Amino acid sequence: MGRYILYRLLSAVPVVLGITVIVFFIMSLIPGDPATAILGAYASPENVARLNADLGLDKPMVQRYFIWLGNMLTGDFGRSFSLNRPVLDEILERFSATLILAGVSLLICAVLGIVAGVVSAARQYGLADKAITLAVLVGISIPSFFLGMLLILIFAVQLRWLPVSGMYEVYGGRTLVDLLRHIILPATALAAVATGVVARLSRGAMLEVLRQDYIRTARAKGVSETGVIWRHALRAAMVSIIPVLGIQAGFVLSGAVYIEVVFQWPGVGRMLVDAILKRDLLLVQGGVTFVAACYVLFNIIVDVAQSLIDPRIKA
Amino acid sequence: MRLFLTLLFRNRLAALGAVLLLALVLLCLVVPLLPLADPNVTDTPNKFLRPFSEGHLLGTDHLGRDLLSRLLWGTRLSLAVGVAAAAAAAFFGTLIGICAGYFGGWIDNGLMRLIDMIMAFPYILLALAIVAALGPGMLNALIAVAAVNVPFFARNIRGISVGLTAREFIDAARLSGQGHARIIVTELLPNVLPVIIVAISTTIGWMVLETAGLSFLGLGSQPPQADLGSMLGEARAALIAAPHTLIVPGAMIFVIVMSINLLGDGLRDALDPRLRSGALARPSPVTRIARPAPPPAETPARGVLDLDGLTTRFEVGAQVYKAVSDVSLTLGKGECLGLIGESGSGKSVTALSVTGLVASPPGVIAGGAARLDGVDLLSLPYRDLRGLRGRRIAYIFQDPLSTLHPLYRIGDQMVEAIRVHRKMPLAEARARCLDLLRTVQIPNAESRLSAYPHELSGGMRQRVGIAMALVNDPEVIIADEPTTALDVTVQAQVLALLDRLRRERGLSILFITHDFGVVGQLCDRVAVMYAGQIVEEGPTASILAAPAHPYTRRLIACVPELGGGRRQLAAIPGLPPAVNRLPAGCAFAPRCDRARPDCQRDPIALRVSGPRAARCLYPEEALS
Amino acid sequence: MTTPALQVDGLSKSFPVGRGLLRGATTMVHALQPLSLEVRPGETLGIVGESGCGKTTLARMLVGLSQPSTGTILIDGKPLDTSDRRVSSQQIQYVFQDPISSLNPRKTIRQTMETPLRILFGMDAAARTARIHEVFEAVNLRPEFLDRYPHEFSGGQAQRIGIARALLARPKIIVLDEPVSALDVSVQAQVLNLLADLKTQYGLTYLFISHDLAVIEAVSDRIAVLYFGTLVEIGAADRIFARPSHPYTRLLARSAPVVGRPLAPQDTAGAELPDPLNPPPGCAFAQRCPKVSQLCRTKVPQLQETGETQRAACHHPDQT
Amino acid sequence: MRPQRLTRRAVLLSSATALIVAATGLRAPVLAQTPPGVLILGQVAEPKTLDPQAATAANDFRISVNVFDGLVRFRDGTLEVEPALAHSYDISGDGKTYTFHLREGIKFHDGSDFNAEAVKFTFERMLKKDHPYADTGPFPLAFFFSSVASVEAPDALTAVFTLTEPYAPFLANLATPTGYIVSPAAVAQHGADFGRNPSGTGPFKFAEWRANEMVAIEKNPDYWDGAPASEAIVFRPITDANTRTAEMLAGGLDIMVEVPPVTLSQFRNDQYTIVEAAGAHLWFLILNCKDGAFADKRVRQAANYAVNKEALVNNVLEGTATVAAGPTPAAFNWAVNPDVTPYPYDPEKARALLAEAGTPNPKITFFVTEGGSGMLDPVAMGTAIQADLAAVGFDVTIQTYEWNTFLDQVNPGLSGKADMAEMAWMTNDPDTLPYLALRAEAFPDKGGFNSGYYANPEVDELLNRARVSTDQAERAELYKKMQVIVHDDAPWLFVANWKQNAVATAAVKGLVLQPSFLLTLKNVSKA
Repeated sequence: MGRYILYRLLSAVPVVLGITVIVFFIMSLIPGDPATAILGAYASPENVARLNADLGLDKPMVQRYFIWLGNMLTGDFGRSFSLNRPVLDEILERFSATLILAGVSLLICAVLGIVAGVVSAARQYGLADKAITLAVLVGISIPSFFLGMLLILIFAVQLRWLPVSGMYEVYGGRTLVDLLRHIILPATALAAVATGVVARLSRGAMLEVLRQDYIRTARAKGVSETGVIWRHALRAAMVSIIPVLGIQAGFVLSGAVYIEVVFQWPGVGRMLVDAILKRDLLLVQGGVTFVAACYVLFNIIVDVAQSLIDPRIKA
Repeated sequence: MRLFLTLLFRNRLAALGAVLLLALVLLCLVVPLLPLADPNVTDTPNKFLRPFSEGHLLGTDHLGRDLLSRLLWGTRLSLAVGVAAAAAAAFFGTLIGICAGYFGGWIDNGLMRLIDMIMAFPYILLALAIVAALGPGMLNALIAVAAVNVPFFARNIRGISVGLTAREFIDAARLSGQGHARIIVTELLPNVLPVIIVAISTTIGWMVLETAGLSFLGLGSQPPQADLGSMLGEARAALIAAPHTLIVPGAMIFVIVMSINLLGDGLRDALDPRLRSGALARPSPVTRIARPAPPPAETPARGVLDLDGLTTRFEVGAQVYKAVSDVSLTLGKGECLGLIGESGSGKSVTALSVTGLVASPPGVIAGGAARLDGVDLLSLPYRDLRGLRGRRIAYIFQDPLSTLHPLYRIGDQMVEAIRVHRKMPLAEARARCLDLLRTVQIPNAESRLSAYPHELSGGMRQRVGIAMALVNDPEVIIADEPTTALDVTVQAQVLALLDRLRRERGLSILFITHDFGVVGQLCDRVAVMYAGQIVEEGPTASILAAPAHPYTRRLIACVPELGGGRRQLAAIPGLPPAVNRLPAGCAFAPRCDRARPDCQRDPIALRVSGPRAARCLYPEEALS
Repeated sequence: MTTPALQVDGLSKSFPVGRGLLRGATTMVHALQPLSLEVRPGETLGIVGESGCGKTTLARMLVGLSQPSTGTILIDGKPLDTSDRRVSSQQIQYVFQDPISSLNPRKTIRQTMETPLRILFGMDAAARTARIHEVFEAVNLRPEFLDRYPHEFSGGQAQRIGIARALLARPKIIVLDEPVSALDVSVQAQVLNLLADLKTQYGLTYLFISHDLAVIEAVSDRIAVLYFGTLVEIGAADRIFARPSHPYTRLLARSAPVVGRPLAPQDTAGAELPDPLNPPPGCAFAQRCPKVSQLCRTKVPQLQETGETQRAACHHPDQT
Repeated sequence: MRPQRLTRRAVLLSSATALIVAATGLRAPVLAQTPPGVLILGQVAEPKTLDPQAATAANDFRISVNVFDGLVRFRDGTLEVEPALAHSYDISGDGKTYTFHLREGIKFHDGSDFNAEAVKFTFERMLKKDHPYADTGPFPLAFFFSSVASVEAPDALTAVFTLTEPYAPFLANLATPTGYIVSPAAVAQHGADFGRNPSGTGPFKFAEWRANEMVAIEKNPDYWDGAPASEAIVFRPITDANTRTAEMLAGGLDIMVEVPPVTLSQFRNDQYTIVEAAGAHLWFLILNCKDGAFADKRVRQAANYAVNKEALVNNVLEGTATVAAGPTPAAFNWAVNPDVTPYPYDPEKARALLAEAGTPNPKITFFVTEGGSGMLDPVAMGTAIQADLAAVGFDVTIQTYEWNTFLDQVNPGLSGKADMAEMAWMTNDPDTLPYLALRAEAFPDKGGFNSGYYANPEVDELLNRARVSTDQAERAELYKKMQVIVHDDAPWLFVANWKQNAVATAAVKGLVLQPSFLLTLKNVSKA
């Protein structure tokens, strides 16, 4: 197992490196440069050239990439010119915020989605199934940013139950309760689509599994229906649900961009949008590398979880 | 095609989706002809008019433009872009996926690593970067959205292509001289196409959402052109002051995506062959029982297990498959009764019907009784029936690889079989299981307890299956083709084991098989099934020596027997009848060389004569 | 002596397993040990063995669906060149085990049947139709079946279609890979009889692969027994099971269920095959063999004459 | 079955706990009022740096203006300069030497003394490449002071600036954050991170910066100009205007700046006060005078007549702007020519001019940005302008660009790409905008911002003379003449002067906005 994880980690390295190359390439295609972004209306070609030289951006792209790569391998992600601070500091701070948001959303989506899917399958064509199917349909059909705005309008502005934005109160302790109050709305908005997808898939996977011979064996042994569904069928269905959770993790990480904008969540997604708009190459580069590494890591975790739950998969 | 549409519209929600979507598409097509206000004419003094204002059915936006007109034009554009993006993503994704799946090896590896990279890149950022590089505009947004969705198609299609490539018809195509390109296009693609269609139909909605997202971030259509996303984005600032400008496009996106999703689900289901047979319905814990006249719940017992006119059907749509018709059998204490027949003869369904294990839907027990010591199992409440399953009647199934739970250890599965019926300390239960594994001659039984089914060989798995059936000391064991999947040397061992166990423990075994050799070696009595009915029954030796029913005789004759040497076999012409179209009278008559006209007239009764019985008007030899 | 219709010399197949990178050198698994045999024109050679014995691997190499690791295949004394299907398809053809799976579910039977005629022989439409009708008649199928899809057929009918497809190119040799194991017994007899008729009619040579001893005995002239990728015994069909030389053949013959023979375990040591990743140094059957000696555990036995027509790979064969 | 079941239960249990905790939180009395004496202010973005020389954005200035002081400052409510850290100053006759006499006894927040060496340090750090702390930059707006040849500190309380040539806007530039004085000791201590640990002489001391959450500054009780009214101010960055509005409505903010025009109506009640101030801002369209339809002056004038600017400022901008008359914003009251009035909305006249020019339906490519400093609501405005122009016969195609790309397209010149582009400038001297964007010497290829290639030798002459004059009356006269000519030549389509706005809860007292766009909060308090 340890060897397998090491193998997977090593083979993830070229993927992450490849991504950094792609980012570098795409960013170099984007018109505009950081100097323009900094200077704003004062960005005459002359001022821009001067500032670019100050920023060390007058070197050829390939050379800059290797400088960046070399520095990154020693843990130096460079300094963001749009934020005027080390990229790594900024990313580490923001990344935890994104991970908390994405993590809670993923938890909601996993727990709620799977339970809904299982109940739906167990009560196929029953009232619960229809209600869940409908809710799922609404969940996957509504744009997350739209849902987010509606949630703010209803629960924060009208009802004043929950705060509008941010992660903690500006004043006062950064308590868990405070965090939870702030995270409910954005996590709900972010989890909606993923929960729907997971619920649909879980339902399908359960129905598929419930037709299997070993379920008949369980029944022939006299196992109760609860045992059949939650112990025998769900365990087997997890084999096809877990990879989808992995894919949804990617979507949730990505979708966090909208939600972070709408809810002013101090996460890495919003930072990256700003960074792209400001041509802050080093920040984009560092941020995407982190997000990609996180995604790759999560997929490794998914695969390991998969092999733990399914002994047939050799790890 | 008709079947397809029927299936599609049988699903009412899918029909609703299709109708909604069709209405939207039609509406979009006729938009230029409708008497709508110009969507781009501003009238700033009349901005944010509420819905149902004069001249503006849905009100106006922040520049006083007519919302209804913008909504319809916007829907038109958004839908078109969604469809185009889905098509583009499908095309490139399929290309990559099929190539990776078909060629495998390093091509597969390389392509999939590339796809991994794209997937690890947060898709919104990728889209954002693409649009930033190409400049804003609907076309570029389309390219970006299509690009980030290529991996979805590529991965899906690759998975299916890998499976298809391993199928024998691809080998056959290679043997017929087709090149790679031709195989991909003419052999693989037609089989992948339904999947692509389903994937497209389920992703269009997603594409509409994503394009809207990009437009929402200001990277979509160019003003003043309306699309749903940019309408949302423009209205965002007015969320509080004039929510209708936001809700109108938001609701439209919702309706579009929902109707596409509904239709997509419907399409997926209609294209899934398993659904036609209702195979994706959840099987209930007990077979549905619909006996017009329930038999008495308890009668004096003839044997341990008495089947009394048992009738089981499969109802698929309007078709009724009479899998088991009026089967009566008696299994005596300590007896081994063989139930023999070809596939589709109803022997397995008979076995499963005994404790209501036939999957339902589509299975229905339509008549008869299955009595254990005189008590009708099918009249029992579910709790009581469950209490009997595995405790007094245990099953051994055909393929232990699929009938043992693949994800639980052998020991755990055996322990569970004990502990669902009685409280027993874990250690004691494990000890008992270990004991049984030794009884069925599993070497290293201790370590096998913590093995997973796939780690054992076929023979070992079937021994586990037997041990598991024995954990609660059942009175009756129903063995459903327990050796069919095994190699011949292993089969011999398992049969010997079963024979020994039944003699040592006084088990009553209902042994289902298609092999006369096996029956001849193991069973005291045998019943032969054909088209859901018992056609002959009696002591094994006597039947093998002198079969009464022509089917029995000819079945025995057409099976080659070892030591017979090289020879012409006495084949039975024709095929067994489909059980949803059973002929009147004898089901074997059309293939029978002794058939006379009256054979095909009325149902034929089982004629009992001493220990033997046969369902034939003109038996091979008169039963004594 | 006539040139053998098919001659196989030292044919073997091995493939690497395990992921490279961290696992160091990859291990080779030998699916088939070097094997030599001859099939005379017009003969039916039965190949029998249990699952994992390498019989399908052998078949796939013979028709060029996979490349041998070592060894040569000669047909009528000429090396088989499967890269030119125009030639090789007229030499050797293949009938698949699963008749339905070997037909493309989205193509009509006509489309499936026409492909090889068009691609390999460039026949025009009329010639193709004529040829297809001809073979359909030979396998007792009605021409109207041509426009149906595979799922509309029963297993027996589909297997007739598979046989018809193999006949299209007028091959001399047909490799039949478990052609009846997916069929019910009553249908199985029909197909076996059809195969026998076709053989006489077209002067075919069969390589008939099966796990069913009775079936193989009923159709074959000679029978080769495979165990764990090795040819352990070969001999005349009417003698090999009656008087086996190799203990494994004996075990097989005794295990087949025969009415009236009492049930008794033939070997109690467990019927496990050796681990392919860790093959035993000597005879693969040693651990199950009642006659095992120290020699068997260390040295691989070679095929040797054990009777007039029989040869077995055993250090302690029974003479027939 | 054993361990796995346990973990699954554990997961279920923990998630259930989480939900319960969440639900409890939900029921807790919500939305603590902001603490007394502390003002919470909704900003438009996370500040980039609080180093006044390194900052470029108005958003950053809103904080640094309260932490730092300049030698001079703009008098309350005007764009006229008055002494600040210098109690007085002298200008040499040739306009090339400025001598500042500094106040005594002022200390930076870090405890070090404010003196002439600090002034010298501040400017040399920004201007001299070989300065030991030059690497704490970059200093993008250093060109404001490019005419400074040297800064000398003859004694602790005297600072002397020598310019290479007379430069009229020099004093005004000193009053902007780029000219604020930083603590040399703090720069030495923090180096490049000075921007996150600023130390100045202002009414508030920097207290804390939680990235992406807030920047807090607290009262400097020893402030030389009297202690501020509030204990502390917290700046919350809320990028999304909509979220900012929602937060204000939900009670999470005391003050919010840059209120989106469409949401203003939500605040027009007695719970809130809306403050506004006309600023030195001009929102205009650059017209391409070199090639295309706008090379013809009549077509440019026609466009000016065709656009209903009243409707734009009142309806699209909800009254947050006034109609612009010419190239100089009204906020420069001393330099504005009252005789220059906005082009009236006159579609007929526009059509007539187009007909006269022989191009009744000119094809126009219109660059629109999606946002950007001072651009107000550029897409809505662009769309409305497009509709107005279309109404008189122009055939306008909009191309939108995100701000940086937009600048990258527009600043190098419109030739060959577009006929018209949105632009907005916020300046603090009437010299800046026309000098940088209307002279022939300021064509893009010469390092200027005259992206529409307007060239009028008379205008060039007037601007050159105004720049070197140190007599405000003379300068005013020159600018007024320039305005008449530029108004008639119409190289731009003059649209609006923004009145910046802010909303505060009714409890907030003393909030005043300045035409300089600098948000001084010293006298603001919360009841």
